[in-house]
Amino acid sequence: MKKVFLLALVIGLMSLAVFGCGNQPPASDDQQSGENDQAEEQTGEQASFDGELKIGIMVPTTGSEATYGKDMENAIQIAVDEINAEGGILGKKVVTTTGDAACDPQMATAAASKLVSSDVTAVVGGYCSGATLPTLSIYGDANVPLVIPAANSTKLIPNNPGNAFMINGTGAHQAQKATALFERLGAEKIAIVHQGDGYSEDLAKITNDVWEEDGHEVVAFEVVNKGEQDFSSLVTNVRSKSPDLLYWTAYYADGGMLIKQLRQGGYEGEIVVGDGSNSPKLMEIAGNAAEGVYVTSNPLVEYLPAAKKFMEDYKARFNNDPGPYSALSYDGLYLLADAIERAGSTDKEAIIKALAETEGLEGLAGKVSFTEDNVLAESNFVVLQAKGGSWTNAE
Amino acid sequence: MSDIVLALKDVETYYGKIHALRGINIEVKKGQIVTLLGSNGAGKSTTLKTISNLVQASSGTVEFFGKDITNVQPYDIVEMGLIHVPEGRRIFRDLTVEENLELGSYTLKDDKERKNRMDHVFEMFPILEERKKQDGGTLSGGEQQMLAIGRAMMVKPKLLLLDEPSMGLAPIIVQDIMKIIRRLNSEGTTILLVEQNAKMALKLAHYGYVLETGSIAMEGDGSQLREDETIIKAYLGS
Amino acid sequence: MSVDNPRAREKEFPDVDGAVSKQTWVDRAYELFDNKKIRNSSLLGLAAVVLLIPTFGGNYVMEIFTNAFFYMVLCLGLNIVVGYAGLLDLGYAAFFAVGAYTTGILTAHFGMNFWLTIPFSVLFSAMAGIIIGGPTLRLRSDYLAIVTLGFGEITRITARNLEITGGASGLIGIDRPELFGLRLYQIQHFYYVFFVLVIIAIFVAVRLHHSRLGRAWQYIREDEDAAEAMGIDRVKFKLYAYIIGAVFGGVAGSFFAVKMTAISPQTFLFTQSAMILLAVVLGGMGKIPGMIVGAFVLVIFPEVFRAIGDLRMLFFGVVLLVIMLFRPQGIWPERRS
Amino acid sequence: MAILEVKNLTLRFGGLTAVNDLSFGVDEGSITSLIGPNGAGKTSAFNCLTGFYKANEGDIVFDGKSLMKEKPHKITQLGMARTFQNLRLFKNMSVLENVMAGMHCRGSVGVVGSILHTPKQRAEEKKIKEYSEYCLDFVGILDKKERLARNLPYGDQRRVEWARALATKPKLILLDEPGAGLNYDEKDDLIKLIQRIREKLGITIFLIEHDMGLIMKVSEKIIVIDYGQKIAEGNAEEVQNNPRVIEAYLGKEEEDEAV
Amino acid sequence: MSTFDIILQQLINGLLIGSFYSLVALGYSMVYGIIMLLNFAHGDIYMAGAFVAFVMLAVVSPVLGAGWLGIVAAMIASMFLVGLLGVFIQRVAYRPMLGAPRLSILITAIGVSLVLYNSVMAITDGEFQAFTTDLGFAGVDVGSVHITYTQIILVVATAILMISLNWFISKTMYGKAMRAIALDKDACRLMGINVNKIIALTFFVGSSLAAAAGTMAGVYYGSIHFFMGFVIGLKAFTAAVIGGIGSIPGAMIGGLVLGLLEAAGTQLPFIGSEWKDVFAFGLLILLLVFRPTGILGKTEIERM
Repeated sequence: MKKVFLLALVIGLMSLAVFGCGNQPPASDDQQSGENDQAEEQTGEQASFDGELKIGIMVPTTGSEATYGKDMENAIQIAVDEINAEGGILGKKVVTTTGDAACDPQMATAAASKLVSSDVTAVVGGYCSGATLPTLSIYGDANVPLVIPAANSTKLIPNNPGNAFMINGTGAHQAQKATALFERLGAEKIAIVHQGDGYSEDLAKITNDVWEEDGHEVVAFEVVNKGEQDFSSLVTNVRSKSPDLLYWTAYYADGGMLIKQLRQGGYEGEIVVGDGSNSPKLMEIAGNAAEGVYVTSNPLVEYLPAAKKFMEDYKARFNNDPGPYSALSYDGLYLLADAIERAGSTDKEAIIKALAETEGLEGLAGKVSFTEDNVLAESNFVVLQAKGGSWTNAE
Repeated sequence: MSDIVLALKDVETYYGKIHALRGINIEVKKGQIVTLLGSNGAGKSTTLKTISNLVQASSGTVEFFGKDITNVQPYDIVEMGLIHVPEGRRIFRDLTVEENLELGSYTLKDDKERKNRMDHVFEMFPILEERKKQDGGTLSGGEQQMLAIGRAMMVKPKLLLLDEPSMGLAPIIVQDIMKIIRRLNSEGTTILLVEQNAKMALKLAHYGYVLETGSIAMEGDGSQLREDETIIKAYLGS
Repeated sequence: MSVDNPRAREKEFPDVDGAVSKQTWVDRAYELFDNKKIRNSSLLGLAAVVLLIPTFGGNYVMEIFTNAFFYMVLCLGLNIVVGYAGLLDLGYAAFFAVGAYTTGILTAHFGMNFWLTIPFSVLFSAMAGIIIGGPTLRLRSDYLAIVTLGFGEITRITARNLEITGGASGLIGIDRPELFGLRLYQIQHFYYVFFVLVIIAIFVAVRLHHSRLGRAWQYIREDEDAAEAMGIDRVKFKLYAYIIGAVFGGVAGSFFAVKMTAISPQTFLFTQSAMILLAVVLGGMGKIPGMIVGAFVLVIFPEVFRAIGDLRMLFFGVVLLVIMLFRPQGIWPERRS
Repeated sequence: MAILEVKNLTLRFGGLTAVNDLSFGVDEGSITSLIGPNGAGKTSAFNCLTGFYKANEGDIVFDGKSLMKEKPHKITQLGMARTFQNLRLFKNMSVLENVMAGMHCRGSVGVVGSILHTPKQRAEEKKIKEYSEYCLDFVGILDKKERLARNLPYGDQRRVEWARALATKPKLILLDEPGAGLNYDEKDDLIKLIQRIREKLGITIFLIEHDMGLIMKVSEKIIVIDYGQKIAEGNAEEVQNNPRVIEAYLGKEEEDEAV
Repeated sequence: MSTFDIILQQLINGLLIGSFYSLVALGYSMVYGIIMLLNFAHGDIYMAGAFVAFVMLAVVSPVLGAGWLGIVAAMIASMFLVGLLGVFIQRVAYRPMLGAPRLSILITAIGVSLVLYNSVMAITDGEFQAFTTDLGFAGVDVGSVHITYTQIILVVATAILMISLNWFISKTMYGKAMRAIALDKDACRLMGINVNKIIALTFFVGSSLAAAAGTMAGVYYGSIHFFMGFVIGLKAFTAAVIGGIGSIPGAMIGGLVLGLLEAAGTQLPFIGSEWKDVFAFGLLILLLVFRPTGILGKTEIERM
């Protein structure tokens, strides 16, 4: 009897699994050399390639942040295919291999080691700041050039061994943009809420400092626990301090619920959310309550005139809208291609040097140049506002 | 139909590695009170547990009205009208007296009949009616024993297995319990009684078996055993 | 007896020992291991393979093995609490956090040499063991579960909220240690360091297991009342188990901190505690090879099945269920015949 | 001289009084028994003596020291060992390991010693092992020392329990129904063993027992209780002829019933 | 907001989240009471309840709309289906383990949790689902405190569920059998009670209640995701222990106490809301140390 039930269990689960697979975006062979090492066995179909150039992708492909990671991986794949169609980099065919960072420090270090030991020339990746941090030294030790398209905690800067380049605006950039917005909106007393993770806490703290330096007041600095659904007592607490504006620095899912509960609880001030929340899902979750919410966002594909073709390609190929970091990930690969071409070799040292010297490279998201810290020189943050269920440019 | 209610044929039972019953043969005839005597660990309670299938016999058969019930689930055995009042009474301490009784008739779907039976129990044990809203655990030992028997009566059992009903009770209460057992029997319930109080048991019993380390050492009519000095010896020593 | 003693009641219907009963080919294979000669030679062989792995395995393989070594130390530590003393602990990550943060804070904020921080790690994690164990060890095991869980959460949230622990981002830039003038930074360095750590942990665990202390734990686990009747102070020995288990976690945490160079509260979630416990039970509580197998499965499984992506944890769950149903005592249980 | 003195001991569970104002003494070097029918409160009284239950009233004086506030392990360390009615062996451990448990409270090696195997630790381990083997030899099952306790026949398991109690080096040993589940031959052995423990090791013995035959053979003094109260005290003959005892055991002869 | 308003508002907040905790805690407590199992998968059952209701709402909303009518229909469907899921889990994963070491059963429960959690993650691709309904923010105002009708209805619904459960447990034969099994399984067998059936029924009821809570949470918070059961699972477990695990009224009270404690924790002077969980867990530990059986748990015989 026991065995029959076990069998039933296993079959049930397997069917669940198959069903689950069916819902995933199609992952056909042509688009993804993917994480499996088959990539290495693939020989160039086009004889014109002179060997291969392996680029690592480090994004979360499992776990709670997997959606973003897959969007990034997809965007990079588009760039790879475009480049290969043009003859590759230095005449070499670009192949990719993915390491799953899972937004978890331990998983991320394993992924980074995996990429390093599979001899990648360079890596594009880094979504969660917390998981990206411990990988810096691994790439640093192997001297592998790393282009970080999403992770943007300022904590990354002092720990950069020199080989990592951040093409997303940092927390400091965003805080500047946000406080400027707050002033424009006439706010004086603000509340800041983060989610207790490295990224959102970093942004919250920087914003707090900038705002207070500017001579304003932060009346509430709060945190919610990830995975909790009920923020009502927080809402009451915030309301009792009657801020003019509330800044949510974390992600859309909890942001949506928070906005809903803020409005439900009678909060009437302005609401601004950070770039982790610039998802249409935010509005879906919060419903009408999201109306009028501002977001300080990294450049979204939808608002980038240069990205029109990318947008269409992406939709056609993945049957889905690109995610918030798709454009930057796409840019990241082009940035690498540009640097490698300029370096004229796949020598890592040379590539890093070339990356640092990048000057005004036009990407989908704007011009890329770096400061001394290998951080994007010019902020590319924009302000959007929720109107009628979608984001509109508010600048 | 024969008048044999219960028959154990060569029953062997193990408790893990302990060979608790070594080929037991017992017969209980309709309308009788049959008693099982024996010292601690002789296998009396195990015999009852084997009958109600709380413990599975490793070989041999248990027949109830000629039907083999060796492998019937305990709850189905109850529905057939065989009920076991375990040692230590095992009433539900945190349930009220009334609830305890109701659970006795768990297998009954008819609420009206349940009410009738409960009235019958209350008639027999007026003290239980007084305490029907009290938790079972607050009752005195004797009352708990009455509750345990009353709970069993809710099934209208054809055969009642009683495991040490006098255990830990004051002599005056033991006498009450005896009267109750006799009354139940006179109302037509066949009873298999395990008792430590040998004198009391043999006084009630039509027939008795003496168990010793898992096998039957002696058997006979109640009066016959009562006269037998060896029984007294077995209990009080030389 | 008319008095209802719940403890006595539990014993009355003896727990099914059957769970240990069936001897499968797996158990017979383990029996080979009881032979001293076979054991010693296979252990030597195993050690040789492990020592040689860096020469042919890449960074990735070494990383995975290092990770597995790390979990082995944690499992061996938790095994002292759960396997030896039979106490449930759902907050073991707390001890590991205490060690990691002690080293992190002392090196990052006070510039202390890594090796000097280890005694502090031991001290603080032992103190954590006393704080959590002292008042609670008299509780029933289920309540102990919730108390340890609560303690784990309190530790994590405290680490997240304090300034000195770096808040939610955690501590970053923990200095790499030096050993005999060699700066440990490459993965093969840590591979060997963690390997040595595992050997030490196994040594201590074995020694404890076969000592007066280890026997006392076993007596308490088998039958608390009988142990007490033999003059064994159960509260004291349970506390010892907690403290020693905590120290294992603390030391492992210290090494974790310098290996990762960055630690954050995220690493010390309840899930972490649950996973370590899972490895202990899966491997087979009380048995040292069981701990090694359990930790190894825990680390390797998700890596091997990386290809199935999101489904791998689902698959892991199914495999876990199947193992538990067929081998409720774990893969390599403490077994006697 | 009484090594154990129980004064007005009372134990209640909720509304039930399990032990009621019980007083008695156990003389040093004697074999004393506590008897009574099932449910009379013997085991409860025993559990009070050994610290497993906390008595509500009264006092227990052992070797000049009150035990009322002591925990079971402390009581054992003071020199009072016990066995259990329903065999509480460490079933999955070897016979020797079981007996070594008894020696535990006479050892002192701690964590560091255990890890480092200090000379002191090795000496102590040796001593523990030797004395445990002596105890096993004393009860006559030294040849089975490597076997798992659970795999022994019942009678041998009993012996393991005695050896384990002896290993605590007690002044007084409390046996809780030592004869339960034993056959006649085993009971005879038990009687001899009890006498040998007293003669050779000079240990006072206090037992509770059901089996009157056994009790009558070994006891110098018998205390009879029923409903938690003492109903008789004296030597075998006195007790055996005490009408209250007979009544408690066999039930009252009721001639007046008419139902 | 005046101090009074803040207190009133926090009371309402605590009550609402507390009633969710209570519903989930009931399942923990019932299962624990009856088979001494800490059913770690219970939080995931809650999550499954929300997802089933989400699907059901999509099914029924074309006919019944996404207002209360549709929601109630979806909730009842979810309670039934998830109840069956609970029975299935018990049958497949827990029942064969009876008699195994308790820790192994605990790990099995963690395994079930992993399976449920990851199945839903695979099916939803890890995405948050917006639980869209037609419910607005209309309500009544007391001072500056705004109480929406949704909140009122949810608290009332929880109360109804708990009262029904109480009725079921105390008045029906099945309920009485459940309590009896928790006390003495063998005696129950001797009463003719099919113990396995009643255990299955317990899982059904406990899972149904969790499903109801999951549905309500989905409706109220507007978003569901595969890990929504984790935190509430921990909290409800805590609530069950606070109340005295195994006790039905204890679970109800424990949930409310924890909810109110947390609300109070956010409003504590001097320390910020980031400490509220430390506050809640700290009090829990203190409670257990000084009253080890929870608020309504039974005290055992005193033992030294």
